[in-house]
Amino acid sequence: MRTKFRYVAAAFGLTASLALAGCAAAAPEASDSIVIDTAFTLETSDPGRNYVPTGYMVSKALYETLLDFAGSDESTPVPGLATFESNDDATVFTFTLDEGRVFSDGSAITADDVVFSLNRVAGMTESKANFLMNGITVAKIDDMTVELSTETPSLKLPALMTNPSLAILNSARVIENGGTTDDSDAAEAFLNETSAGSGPYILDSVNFESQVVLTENENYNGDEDIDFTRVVIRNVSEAATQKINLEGDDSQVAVDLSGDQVASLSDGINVFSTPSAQTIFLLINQSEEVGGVTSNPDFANAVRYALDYPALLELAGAGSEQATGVIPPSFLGALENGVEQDLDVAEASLEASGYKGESITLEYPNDYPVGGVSFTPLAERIQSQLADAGITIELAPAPFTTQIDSYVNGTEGFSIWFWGPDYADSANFLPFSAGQKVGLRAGWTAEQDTDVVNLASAAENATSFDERETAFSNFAEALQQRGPFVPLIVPGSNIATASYIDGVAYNSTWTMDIAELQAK
Amino acid sequence: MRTRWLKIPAAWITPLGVIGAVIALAWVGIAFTARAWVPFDPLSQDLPRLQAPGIDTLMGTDALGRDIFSRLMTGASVTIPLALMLVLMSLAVGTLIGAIAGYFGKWVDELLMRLTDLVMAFPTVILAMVVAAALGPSLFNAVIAAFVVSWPQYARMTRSIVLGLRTQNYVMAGRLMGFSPFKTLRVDIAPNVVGPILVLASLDVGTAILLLSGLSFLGSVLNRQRPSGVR
Amino acid sequence: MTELLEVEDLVIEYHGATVVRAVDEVSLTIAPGEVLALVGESGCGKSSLARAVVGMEKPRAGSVTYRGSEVPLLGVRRRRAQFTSIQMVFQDPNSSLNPRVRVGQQIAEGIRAAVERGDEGSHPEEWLERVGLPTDMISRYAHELSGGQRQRVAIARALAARPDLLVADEPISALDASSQASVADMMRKLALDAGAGLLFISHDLAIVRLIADRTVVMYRGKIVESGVSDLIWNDPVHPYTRALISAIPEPDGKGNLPAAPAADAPEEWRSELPEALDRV
Amino acid sequence: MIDETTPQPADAAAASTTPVLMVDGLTIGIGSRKDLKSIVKGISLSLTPGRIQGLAGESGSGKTVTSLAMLGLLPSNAVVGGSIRLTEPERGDTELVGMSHRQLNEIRGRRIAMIFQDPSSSLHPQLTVGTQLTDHVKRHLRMSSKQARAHAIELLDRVRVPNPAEALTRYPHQFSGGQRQRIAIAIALACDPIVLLADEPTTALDVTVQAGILHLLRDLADERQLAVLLVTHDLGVMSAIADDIAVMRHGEVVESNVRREIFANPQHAYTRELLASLPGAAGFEESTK
Amino acid sequence: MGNTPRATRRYSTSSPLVGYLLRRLGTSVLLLFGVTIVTFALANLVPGDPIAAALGEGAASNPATVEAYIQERGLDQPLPVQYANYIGGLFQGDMGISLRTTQPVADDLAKAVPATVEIALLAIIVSLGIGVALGSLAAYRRGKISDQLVRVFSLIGLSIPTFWMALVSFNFFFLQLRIAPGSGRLSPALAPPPTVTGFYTVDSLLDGQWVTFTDALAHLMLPVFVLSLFTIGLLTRFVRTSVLEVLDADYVRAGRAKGLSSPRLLFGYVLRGASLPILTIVGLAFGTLLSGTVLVEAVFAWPGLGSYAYNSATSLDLPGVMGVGLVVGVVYLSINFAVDLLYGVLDPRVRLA
Repeated sequence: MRTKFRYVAAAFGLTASLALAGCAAAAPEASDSIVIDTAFTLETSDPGRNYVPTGYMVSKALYETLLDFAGSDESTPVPGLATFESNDDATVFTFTLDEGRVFSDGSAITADDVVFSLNRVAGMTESKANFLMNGITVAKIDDMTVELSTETPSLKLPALMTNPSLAILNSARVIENGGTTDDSDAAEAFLNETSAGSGPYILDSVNFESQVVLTENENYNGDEDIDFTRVVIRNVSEAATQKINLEGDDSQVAVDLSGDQVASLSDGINVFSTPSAQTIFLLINQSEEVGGVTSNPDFANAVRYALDYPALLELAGAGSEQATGVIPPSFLGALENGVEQDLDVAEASLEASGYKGESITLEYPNDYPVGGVSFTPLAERIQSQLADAGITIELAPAPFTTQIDSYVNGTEGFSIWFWGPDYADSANFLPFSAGQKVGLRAGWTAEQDTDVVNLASAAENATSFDERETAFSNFAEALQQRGPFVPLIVPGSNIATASYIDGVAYNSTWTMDIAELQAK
Repeated sequence: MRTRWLKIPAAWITPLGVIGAVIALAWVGIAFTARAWVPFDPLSQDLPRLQAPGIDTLMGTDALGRDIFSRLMTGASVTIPLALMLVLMSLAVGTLIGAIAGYFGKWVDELLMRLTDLVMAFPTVILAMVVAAALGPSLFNAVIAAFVVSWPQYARMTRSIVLGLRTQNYVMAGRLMGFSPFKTLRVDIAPNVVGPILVLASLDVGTAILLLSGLSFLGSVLNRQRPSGVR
Repeated sequence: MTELLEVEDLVIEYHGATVVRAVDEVSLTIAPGEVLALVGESGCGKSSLARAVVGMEKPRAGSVTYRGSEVPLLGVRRRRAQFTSIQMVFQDPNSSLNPRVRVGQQIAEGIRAAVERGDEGSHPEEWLERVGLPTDMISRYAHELSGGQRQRVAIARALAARPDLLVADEPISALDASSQASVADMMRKLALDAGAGLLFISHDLAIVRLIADRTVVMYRGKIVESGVSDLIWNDPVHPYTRALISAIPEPDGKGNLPAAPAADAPEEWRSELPEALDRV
Repeated sequence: MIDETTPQPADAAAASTTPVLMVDGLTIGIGSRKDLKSIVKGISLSLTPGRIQGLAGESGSGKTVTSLAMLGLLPSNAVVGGSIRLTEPERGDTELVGMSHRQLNEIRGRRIAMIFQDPSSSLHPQLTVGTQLTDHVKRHLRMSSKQARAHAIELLDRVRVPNPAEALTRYPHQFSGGQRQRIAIAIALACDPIVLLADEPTTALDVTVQAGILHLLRDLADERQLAVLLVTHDLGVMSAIADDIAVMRHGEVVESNVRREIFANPQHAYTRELLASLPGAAGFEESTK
Repeated sequence: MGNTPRATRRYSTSSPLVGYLLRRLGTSVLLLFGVTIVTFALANLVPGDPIAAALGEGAASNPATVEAYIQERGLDQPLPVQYANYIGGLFQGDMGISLRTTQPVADDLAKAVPATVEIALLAIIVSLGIGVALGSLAAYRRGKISDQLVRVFSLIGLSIPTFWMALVSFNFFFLQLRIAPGSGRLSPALAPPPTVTGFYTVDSLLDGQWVTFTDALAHLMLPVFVLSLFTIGLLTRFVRTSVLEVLDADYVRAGRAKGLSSPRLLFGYVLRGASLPILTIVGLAFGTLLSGTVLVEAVFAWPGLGSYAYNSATSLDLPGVMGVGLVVGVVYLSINFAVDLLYGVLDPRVRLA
């Protein structure tokens, strides 16, 4: 009984102290530090192994790459640690390092570091970023010059070199800590503790489930002039929580707000809305076995013209745009205008397709919003729009992990999916071609449309910028007219910040460059 | 008088109990009639999106421009029967297992009770997730997931009641008169289990609705962390 | 005359953290039409013995024989018809009746058992009448009856099965004082009318001596004294029996305090006196 | 080893003095205001130091409720009328009906103590005997733990619980039924009350044990000049130790007199009926064997 | 022998306690084994390709990476072999590498479990305090207005959707009233204390960091509040029933007849008498708290077991799912065991040995 009393007393005591602690909890503030809330995807802070968004954001701040993009313009790579020249065939690229640049420990950046860093990624087959170096040979010319060569024309290579996975590491330190250029590399543990790069920040601490802390790199001698010397990147998986944290000034940047959430933000919050590089599209299978009536190209056309795109866009909110084609805006070859609803065309096409009112199943992953767009309302609206056009749709949602299986195996007749680039280059969209990876998922074989196959090949092998742009436009045009895909929405990327912060620029790979954040 | 256990015990007739019964009945009524009187077609997407509650739209509109009040009322006709179904399923399976375990005892009891222990030792979230992942997070699948975790409580309760009943004098008296095991279960045990189990079940309907909404919530509300690499 | 029931060297043990020997090598017999009383303090093993007689308790050793065949354990399985002529009345009237079944139906189950054994049928009303209850009680439920009425119904049910052996385990201790004696008396009469043997278990010697032909006194699992009831009551020889009888307060209004043993039970109560057994 | 029977003519136990507890026109109803069920319908009793007042009757006659009313232990939906007055030479009269909880707590256990029917349920199974014997002593008599413990050992010794010091550390289930009731009596007497209410104190016990408890009660009533209310349905018990007897039926006292008169010369039909139902009573034996 | 003691325990070893503990341990190990088998089977029954989901489009089209991935995790082995390997690893403390986080599952759990246990423990303590107080109040005033109010409150606690409550209270206490801190376990300006127990509050005290302690405690406040609402409702309801039952017991009446003070009667007699059923429900509630915190953890960005379980399950991260299954199983069994031991402490009648 006495024990009991003590127990209860302790409970009340704790409750009371909780309340007191709550009153005392005014988080210490420092104007030169900043907190970024984002839903983590973070597996490692070894840039060579990283392949996920939050990891890219971190790598981008800690390391530098040979080339870079300026602001949110992802059409043309600009010099980073190096400048480059290519031969006319677009097969040999010569990179010349800037003079005087140093790593965070003060040592100079040389061609050896570049060769080691790139070969390390090329050698680590277990790294998810390994494929970036497929078909690229690295050779040191002199201490400040490196030559990258490919078998076939590869105008996408400069864009590849902006990818933070191909960051330049301090080879001496990494080798010291187990780094090699093959599968025996054991430097990950070291790089999860310490950064070995030349970026404006160094790694202070990392916890893959909760937060990453970056501090200023005292030895940094690049172009960026950072305002915030301490950066905390926190894992806040709920966008609603990110919003409240930002409004309550517990954080200064929120990365994952949806269009609707941005619209209801309180005053004094800056919002930077840009179309992302994701494209949400409808897949209409061209294989009779898989899709039945959907395999008739007229059916795809009927769907294409039956949809009311602006009404769909309504669901995506700020920053989003109608997808004009499989290539999103800001990428080379993106089309100016998308498809417009034309119910007459839709009706005629539907008539021609032989559709007899049967119910068609629309599959989609329902636990996986893309750019703040949940697929369930989107699917419901598509269902309602197609119903108006005389097409009966039955919704069949499934979790992402389950749904992706049938998507990859090409067994979906009619589904909603999305595509984002692995690196900032339009070559990322060639898999939509007939006979290519995504094309095949829609049962679209090379034989079915040799024209498109040729267009894709022309874009792939172009050796000049202009030639390349035209080829991509033609490819996108062809897909818009007769491809088995109906691009719907390019969701917006909404980065919201405290009012005194500026310099937010969205990038499709690293989301934003932390070093560019400025205090007004 | 024949079905004595259906008579409402006087102890239940409290202000709270009456209010509860009225609310429960009202919801059942709504569930069956909502389609006839809700102000808007719950499926129509014609209203402006994300309206605040107002005169026209009592609870506002959702992201697709549908009237939330109409959807809520018609939604009851889906959720309430499903919750009832869940409770009935758990009740049927749990009671059967518990009665067998309690009545036959010995290794049968040991085996069945370890089985319920296994289910109870199993993390509910994981089970629900796995079922949802395997079958898709529809409300019906939530029922299946919830069923898997909710039958053991009935099994446990039934078992403890049956264990208690098994040694009751009237059960012994029946056996002394040559009742078959089936007759003992039917005459002496089952009617005395029904009462408490129904009370548990009636309390459980509310929990079931909450559990179902929680489970179907998980898929729709939470932003799952993206699997690596898919961007 | 062959014995109806023969209990021979019966041992019953309970195995828990320690082993408790509730009945320790007890032998007794009951003849048809005989009333045998089993008395003793609570915990002396009389209930265990009664339960073993009907097969509710598994003997550790020894045997219980009814009409020449071993009484089977009362398991989940259906009891063979030849043993449904053993019936029992329990101590607690509250758990003796099924709360969900009408009184009449419960008595009818007893009648059914008798019919299945080949005995003649009867009506529940008859039995209610015999135990002194109004016949309109057949449509009642147990919770509508008083404790005494419930116990009468339980007796009616057991008798309706036309038992040849009726085991009554403290059937009157839960009743009001004023009806204890009359119910005990009624049980004796009804059992004798049916020609059945009655094993009557009680801690109340005062009542037992009035209805039992023979009395068996148990102490700590053993029989310490047995024989004709009047003999034991008027001339007890075992120290325990003596203490038991002299501890009964006489309701004579004289203000005499009964003799009280010391706080601890004396060792001599455990002594075995051969001359105290089977007194005739 | 049987105690020498000391035929105690209870009548001579103590000179009858003035009553310490007077019950006058007590009525008790239980239920809601609209549906009040009358349990006790105006009874009067008086308890005198050194005397045992018996209260007999069937279950449901209202005798237990009467004893609970004296301590204010009835459920909150009970309505009590009439008067229960405690008279003490040095304190004067105290009316117990309608008394506040706080005031009642000063009376309970201190002036009026109670023992219940079944010691295995009236002792807290999770508390040691020592705790249950000392907690109210510390409160009422302002004793230190050490004093209370010594006092408790003394009490246990008095009620003849073996090894009192060791018994304090044990739990109720480690004692036999008779010893538990002795402990309960010790608890009741710990604060030296003037009135003891005993509600069927021996009903749950074996006869041999009952005899010992009866002796103890009688002795304590005499030596401490306790006014005892003995509630029982057992006329044998009543005959053994009660000095005065009141017979209750349906909430009313139908007959009240000194013991001898009740047994020898019952006035009320119900009393006669009760006596006739006794085994061994005249007229009973013929009908049986 | 009115009530015949049921012979249930059979062992007659020299020390019943040792025998009991051994048997208990045995069944626990078997149960855990069962949990792993069921988890493994279930997770493998789910259609879906964890490799495609984990690697992403780019890497999944790179055969070298896919091959290396499969090799490293032994995914090419037949399922029984994979299971055997897993169990083999378990005995060496190796719970495998999470497919999702690419970290050892044991390391992940070592961070996630204390985070959740810290909330759950505090929530259970708070709920116990409040639940016992309200439940006792309601029982003492059965049928009165205060009883009805308490019961309505408990019903509300039981029926409020946790996710909604979490968001609303976060918005209200943090954003509107400014008395609660933001999400997470600590303010971003503070560094976590050195890990000893994994509880930030305890670790910061051990390290003498008072500011970190108050900050950690402040961050616990809201999640604990939200989580407690349900358990308070549950406990209140239960305490009320148990206390009502005990209030009718003879020993409480006897305590009252002794003139004990009300607190003494409540704490010493009534609550002690009701402690066993309350203990049982507290054990159950604690188990639920541990595995049922996913929604609260999501809202408060709490890196705990609930989020970990959710993310593992939705990304078909088999080692992660297995790890969570094991941990929850172990916790469930330990709680059951602790409850049984406490039974012995609270009730001398069931005390063993």
